Amino acid sequence: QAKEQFFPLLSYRTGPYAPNGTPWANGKQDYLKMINARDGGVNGVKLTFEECETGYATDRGVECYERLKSRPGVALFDPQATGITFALTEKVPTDKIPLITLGYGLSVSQDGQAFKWNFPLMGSYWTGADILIQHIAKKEGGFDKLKGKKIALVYHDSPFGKEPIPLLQERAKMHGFNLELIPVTAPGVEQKAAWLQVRQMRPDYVLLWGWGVMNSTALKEAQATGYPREKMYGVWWSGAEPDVKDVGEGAKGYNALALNTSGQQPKVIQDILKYVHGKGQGTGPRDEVGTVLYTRGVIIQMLGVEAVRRAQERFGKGKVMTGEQVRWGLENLALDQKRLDALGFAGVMRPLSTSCSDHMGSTWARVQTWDGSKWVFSSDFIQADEQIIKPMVKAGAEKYLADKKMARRTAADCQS
Amino acid sequence: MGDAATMDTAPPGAAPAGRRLGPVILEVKDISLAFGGVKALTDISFDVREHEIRAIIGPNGAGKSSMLNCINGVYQPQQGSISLRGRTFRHMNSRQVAEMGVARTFQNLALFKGMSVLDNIMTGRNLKIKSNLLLQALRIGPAQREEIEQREFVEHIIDFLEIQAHRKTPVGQLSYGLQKRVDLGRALAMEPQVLLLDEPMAGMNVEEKQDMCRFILDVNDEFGTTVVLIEHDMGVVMDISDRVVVLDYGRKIGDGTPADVRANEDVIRAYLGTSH
Amino acid sequence: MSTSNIVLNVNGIEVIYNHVILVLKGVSLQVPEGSIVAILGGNGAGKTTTLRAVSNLLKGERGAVTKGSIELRGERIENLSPADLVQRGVVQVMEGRHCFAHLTIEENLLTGAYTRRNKAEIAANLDKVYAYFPRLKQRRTSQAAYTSGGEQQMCAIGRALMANPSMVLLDEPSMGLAPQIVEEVFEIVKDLNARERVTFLLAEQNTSMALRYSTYGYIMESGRVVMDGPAAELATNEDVKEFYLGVGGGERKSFRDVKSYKRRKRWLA
Amino acid sequence: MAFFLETLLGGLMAGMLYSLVALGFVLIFKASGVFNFAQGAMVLFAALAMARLSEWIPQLTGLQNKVAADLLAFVLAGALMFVVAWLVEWLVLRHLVNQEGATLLMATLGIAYFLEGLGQTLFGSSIYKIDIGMPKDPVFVLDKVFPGGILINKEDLYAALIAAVLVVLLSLFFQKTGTGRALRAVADDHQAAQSIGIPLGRIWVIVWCVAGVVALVAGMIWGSKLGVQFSLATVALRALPVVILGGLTSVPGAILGGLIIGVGEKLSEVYIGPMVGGGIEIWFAYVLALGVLLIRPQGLFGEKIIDRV
Amino acid sequence: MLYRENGQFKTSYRSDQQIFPIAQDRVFIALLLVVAFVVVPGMASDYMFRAILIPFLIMALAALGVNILVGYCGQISLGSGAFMAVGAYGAFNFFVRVPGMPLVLALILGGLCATAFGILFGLPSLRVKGLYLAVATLAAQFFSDWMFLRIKWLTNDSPSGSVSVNSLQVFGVSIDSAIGKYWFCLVLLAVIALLAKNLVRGAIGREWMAIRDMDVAAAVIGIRPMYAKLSAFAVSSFIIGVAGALWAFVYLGSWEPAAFSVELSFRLLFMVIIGGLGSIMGAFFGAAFIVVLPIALNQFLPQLARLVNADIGTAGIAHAELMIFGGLIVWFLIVEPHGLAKLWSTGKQKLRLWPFPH
Ligand SMILES: Nc1ncnc2c1ncn2[C@@H]1O[C@H](COP(=O)(O)OP(=O)(O)OP(=O)(O)O)[C@@H](O)[C@H]1O
Ligand SMILES: Nc1ncnc2c1ncn2[C@@H]1O[C@H](COP(=O)(O)OP(=O)(O)OP(=O)(O)O)[C@@H](O)[C@H]1O
Ligand SMILES: [Mg+2]
Ligand SMILES: [Mg+2]
Repeated sequence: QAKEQFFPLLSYRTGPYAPNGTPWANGKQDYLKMINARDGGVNGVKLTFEECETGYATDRGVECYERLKSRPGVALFDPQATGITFALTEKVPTDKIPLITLGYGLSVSQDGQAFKWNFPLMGSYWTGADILIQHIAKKEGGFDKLKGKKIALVYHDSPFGKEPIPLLQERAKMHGFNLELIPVTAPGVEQKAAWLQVRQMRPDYVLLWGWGVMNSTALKEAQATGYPREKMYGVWWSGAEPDVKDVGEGAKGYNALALNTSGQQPKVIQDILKYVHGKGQGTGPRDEVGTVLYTRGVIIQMLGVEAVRRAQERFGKGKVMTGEQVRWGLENLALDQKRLDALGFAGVMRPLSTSCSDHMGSTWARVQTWDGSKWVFSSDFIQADEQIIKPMVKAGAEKYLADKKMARRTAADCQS
Repeated sequence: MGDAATMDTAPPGAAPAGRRLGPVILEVKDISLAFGGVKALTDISFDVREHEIRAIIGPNGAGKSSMLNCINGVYQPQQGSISLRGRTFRHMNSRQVAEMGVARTFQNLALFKGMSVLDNIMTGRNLKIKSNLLLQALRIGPAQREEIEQREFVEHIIDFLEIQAHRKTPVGQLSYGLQKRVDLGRALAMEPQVLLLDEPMAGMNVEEKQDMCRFILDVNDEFGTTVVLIEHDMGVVMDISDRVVVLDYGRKIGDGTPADVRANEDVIRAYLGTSH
Repeated sequence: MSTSNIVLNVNGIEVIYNHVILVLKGVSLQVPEGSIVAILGGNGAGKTTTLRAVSNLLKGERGAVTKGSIELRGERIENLSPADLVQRGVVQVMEGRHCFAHLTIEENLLTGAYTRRNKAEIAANLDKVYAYFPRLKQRRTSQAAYTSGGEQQMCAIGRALMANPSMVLLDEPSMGLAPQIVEEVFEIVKDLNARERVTFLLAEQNTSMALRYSTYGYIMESGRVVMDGPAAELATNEDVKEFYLGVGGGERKSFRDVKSYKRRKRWLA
Repeated sequence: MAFFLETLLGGLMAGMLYSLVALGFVLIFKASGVFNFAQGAMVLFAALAMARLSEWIPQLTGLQNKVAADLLAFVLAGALMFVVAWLVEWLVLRHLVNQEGATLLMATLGIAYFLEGLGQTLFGSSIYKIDIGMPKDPVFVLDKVFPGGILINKEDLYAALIAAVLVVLLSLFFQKTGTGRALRAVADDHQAAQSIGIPLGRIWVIVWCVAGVVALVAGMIWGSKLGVQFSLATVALRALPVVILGGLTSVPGAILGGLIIGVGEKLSEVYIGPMVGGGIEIWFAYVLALGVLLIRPQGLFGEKIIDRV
Repeated sequence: MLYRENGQFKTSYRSDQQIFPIAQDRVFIALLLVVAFVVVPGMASDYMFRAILIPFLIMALAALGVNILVGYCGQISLGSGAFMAVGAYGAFNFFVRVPGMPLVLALILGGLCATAFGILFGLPSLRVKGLYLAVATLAAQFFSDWMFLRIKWLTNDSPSGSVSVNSLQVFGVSIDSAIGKYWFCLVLLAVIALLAKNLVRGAIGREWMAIRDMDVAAAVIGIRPMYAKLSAFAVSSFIIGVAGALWAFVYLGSWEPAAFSVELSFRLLFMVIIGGLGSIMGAFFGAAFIVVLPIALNQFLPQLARLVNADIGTAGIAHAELMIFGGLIVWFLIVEPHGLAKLWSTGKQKLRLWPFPH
């Protein structure tokens, strides 16, 4: 019996979100292939995977989960969709498989003492929104300059788009800016009314919380209504190549959050090109390697693999980890700069370390700007303000626990 | 069905009544109906007496079917009134008309295509069913009993119309003539006091027409059902009707016994032609 | 009948609806050029089905000819489309009117000339149809759905004539028509037959009319031809007289006097 | 005031774009009585073909002239739509002659799935670009009258023009030709149409082909607005109230319906939306259509629904 | 030769009016129930339960409801997703707001909420018909999508509009296990299917069908179109609402409004058309076809691809799945336009005649 750690890969390569889902899924797959090819797995444990197409639909996602969850050596799930995340959040505690939702999912699940099995690594919509407001404040010359300013949130009308609202409201209260909410009906192919409203309100900034076709359409409508793209700030799901590529010049000056770099220079990307694409085993086209979403896929998978590695350190090197053990690994990740450099992620992302109470591990992101042909960074890493987010997370988590009649995890539970 | 013994050849129900004509049961007064420029009916008045077989004849497009549609509440005439069993209406309401015991067959088939023969005829009994939705869903007690009672009644009709073999066939698959029979069966199932028949014998051969006549006469005799009949077969009309109304271009041009009508010059010119 | 001038030769066909319902059980009939042939029979005997089989309209009813052959002027036609048949001059008047509900009467008629190109001829033909059925001319601008049953029937017949056919399959043309119009329809049939040598195959319930105007007749019962012969002979046959003409045993009986309705006799049980 | 006019104009033009998609529905419904669920998929398929062909043609043939390449791509995509129409008739419709509306509806749905799969297999499921040189930047007019002027989108304006031309052509086709009459006959009664020699097959190929070309034009314009990818198929859902409001059988109805829906939904979203939290335009469009139906159950220009006994 | 009704004389109308007049059918159904209740639980894997059987049962229930409205009463509805959503969120509100609310009661109350909503959006059907009515129901769909996103109260003030329930119990017994959920759904489905079957073969069912087939004639024989249509809307949306609540509570556990999107409405409509309009059996076939087939294809195609040594990737598979699925729909319709249920009964008819072809 070969030792294999299984990574179920939920993905969507069809349907409305396929243009974004595909590079993401390719990155996730290629990293696993690369680890196998380069390192022979994790301490000799081979990494296997199987993709399952969800089409971004919740019920298909649940089916995929049920199908793949009982495979031997299943490590973790990454549902890649907010709706599926909701559904799986209810299921993973019974099945004892961790759920990682890098940069999406429930913001309150950052509280690992309430959400034992959820890992919104590297950022939630609350941290994202907070960073954007900080960035804008800095541009304006301080938080006090925000007073009386108008900031519009143009969002995908779904839980995904609505997540940042509580935080933005909190910030608006603090700094006295006006928050205007402009929902866009999914999938977002028709936004004329939204942008007419923008034109009427003339907000100082527009925050864009879109996914898939909504992003490029928003940029086109902004162009058509003459709203300056320089004043538009997207979340990290609105800042990839598919979102701006076919808008071309029209998207110049548009900003979006970045959790990671893009480009083919990083070592890990080079390794993928060498060990995977070099052998003709690449999942997608070669020139897609290293794009924003592809790289994000790589990072997700790296975190998963590192969690396995971390777990092996505690539960036995070269063994296949159970979901529970991987969960422990995820909860005790400690990726400092050195470790990242060693992994080939130098410059790609910020260091990250998780704990029982913090399942996010890092609340940093920076802003990038589309220069008409590529993304360039236009800010330093900014950290979300713990002072604001912590209490919100805590309150949300308490409500969740109360609704579910569950108790907070004890310190002892955190050790196990 | 094996249980033929319990089924008679004629529907049970109402008590037999004599052939003698009773008082006026249905009276149509000054009805005018127009569709845009087309005057389908102009100032039509006539009455129908209880137990009578009243024929309406006239050339194509004279307004015969429209007349029945007015009585049924399918069309709302612009003018005139209709009295049914002593009550006078400006406009008829289909449901009320049905409740007052008026049944109807249609010239162009108006069967429920997707339903079986049995179900089509059973719908004719629906007014008789009293149990509510919940009882029907549970199919207990009265609901079940009722259903069986109605079924028995319907079986007599099926038997009579000789469509036993097609009982469970969707009516859409029947031949035209058989469909007309089902249409009649559905109307009969309502145990009507007044039966409006719109060309019931079109598409039947002589033998079948004879049966149909026999039957119309029987329901008329035994149960005193009043019959209003539209028919183009003069043989039938002259033989079985008590009185005949003749319409032409929406106007009434004749009214009287078959013999009167046959002798009426206008009627001969407009409708009968010389060969009959 | 000599075989040389047979236009239509139906040879032992079997028709099944819906893959399971066997309706025609080996029907054969011949229609000579320039004749008027009648198919008679009770409800559900299979007359309509026979006509549909000839005009290839069975498919839409999910029916199929499973055995036997149909030849038109020597050509096998089972696999042609109805449109091909119209091209070859065979047009069917469907039972139950089937007018195009949303089209006006005139549009209905003009659609009938779909296969023809010559505008002048079409116009002439339209006038001819209006001359046959003056009532249609009056109602020419009404949508067909809103005309009376008889008017629709005239429309359906007129529409078929607009195709300038060489052979017409008429399914119960007299149904719903006032007596003198029935007469007229048959006169039209006779007229077309005599003057333009149009061949007719008609299914009719009005047996006396049908036998009066046709040259040859077939009688069908439950999917089989049970009797055939020249129309004149059939008209004098005792059984036919009794069951189809209602004049069994001498004079025509009054409908009032026919006694019981359980006395059906069939040639084949 | 200026803003109101702007919204109005925006609505009108969005409406024209809906009409383009709606036209496809109307065509097929008129000619066969089938509500064509595949229309959205056809738009997607045609747009994908157009986008990829205009990308491939210069690569393969070395054709440098962009306009020529686009034109060639358009023609080829049109030919492809013809092939689709022919296959649809040959493989599907001819076997379903005289079946009920629901059955045919379902069949078009099968076609929709198939086309979505095929389109993405042949042409990929990324986001592609159609660039037919539509101007993207806004122009401002009447800036003398209103401060800031009224914003007009040239792209939309062109699109609206194209839609208008298509509509006029198609209306003529339906009203004035014998084929138009035959199409309506087919929609009323397949069998009767067959019985008088209308070749259903040919008629259907023609109609699906025309609908295919309309889809191609719609796909091109929407594609140049949105980029070509799967979501294009969902545009059909926004065109639905348009068809219904205008009447399923009316070509001019599709246009007027489009204008009403376009204006209605934009005005509602902009003026009522903020009061109730926004995002109302789509259901508002449907409710608007419903309101009209309650007064005219067949839509503004639809043929009267016949119920006669 | 096995499947014959010869010799089974019915001596009363009662026996002819049974749901399954033919003895073999009764045996078959009894066997089926035994298999469903006893055999399947013994054999199925956790995956089978959670990913295939439970969604199949719930969708069959929903399709049953849709079939009453669309198939029996002829009112085309594209708002079934909305009725499911109303059922789900209705049940949810009762469940979390009323302390100690039993699950079954919450489901029924959810169903009743859907009933009210259904009747409201069914009102236009009194005037608007056919495809035009689809608009009314789509209005319901988009309105409900919006409502559950926008009206916080309905989602228990959850900021994102997503809600969840857990630790479900029926009469004090936890049904968190896969088998528990399966049995629970199965019992509900069986009971509701029986009641629905009784309705559709009774007087009200005939009224619905009459309205569907020829409403003017139906009115003339005394059927009130308003009562018939609204009762169909009521019954149908009740069943759909209960199914929606089950989908949310039992299958998803946690959900957002998008779980009941317009795609779901379309899928439900497809189920009843593919399965067979106006057939209770059809709802089951349709649900099986639409729920199970894509999953089966999804698992079968890669193996097939591996067999011929082609690597088509998940995207290729997903696209092929769409194509095959679409192709199969068309193929089935060509073979039998009236759906799988009709195909089934034609099959039975053939069996009855066997070994003779007709
Ligand atoms: N709903 C309607 N709209 C417009 N015209 C109508 C409508 N109903 C009937 N008509 C017209 O009214 C006239 C009378 O029609 P009706 O059906 O009553 O005739 P009829 O006497 O029954 O004829 P037939 O013997 O041919 O059935 C016809 O000319 C018909 O076209
Ligand atoms: N579409 C169909 N599907 C199934 N069975 C059918 C279909 N059409 C007709 N039948 C059956 O075929 C038999 C013959 O029907 P057909 O219509 O040919 O009779 P017909 O001689 O024309 O009778 P009528 O004089 O009543 O019109 C009937 O028993 C009928 O039930
Ligand atoms: Mg009439
Ligand atoms: Mg017939």
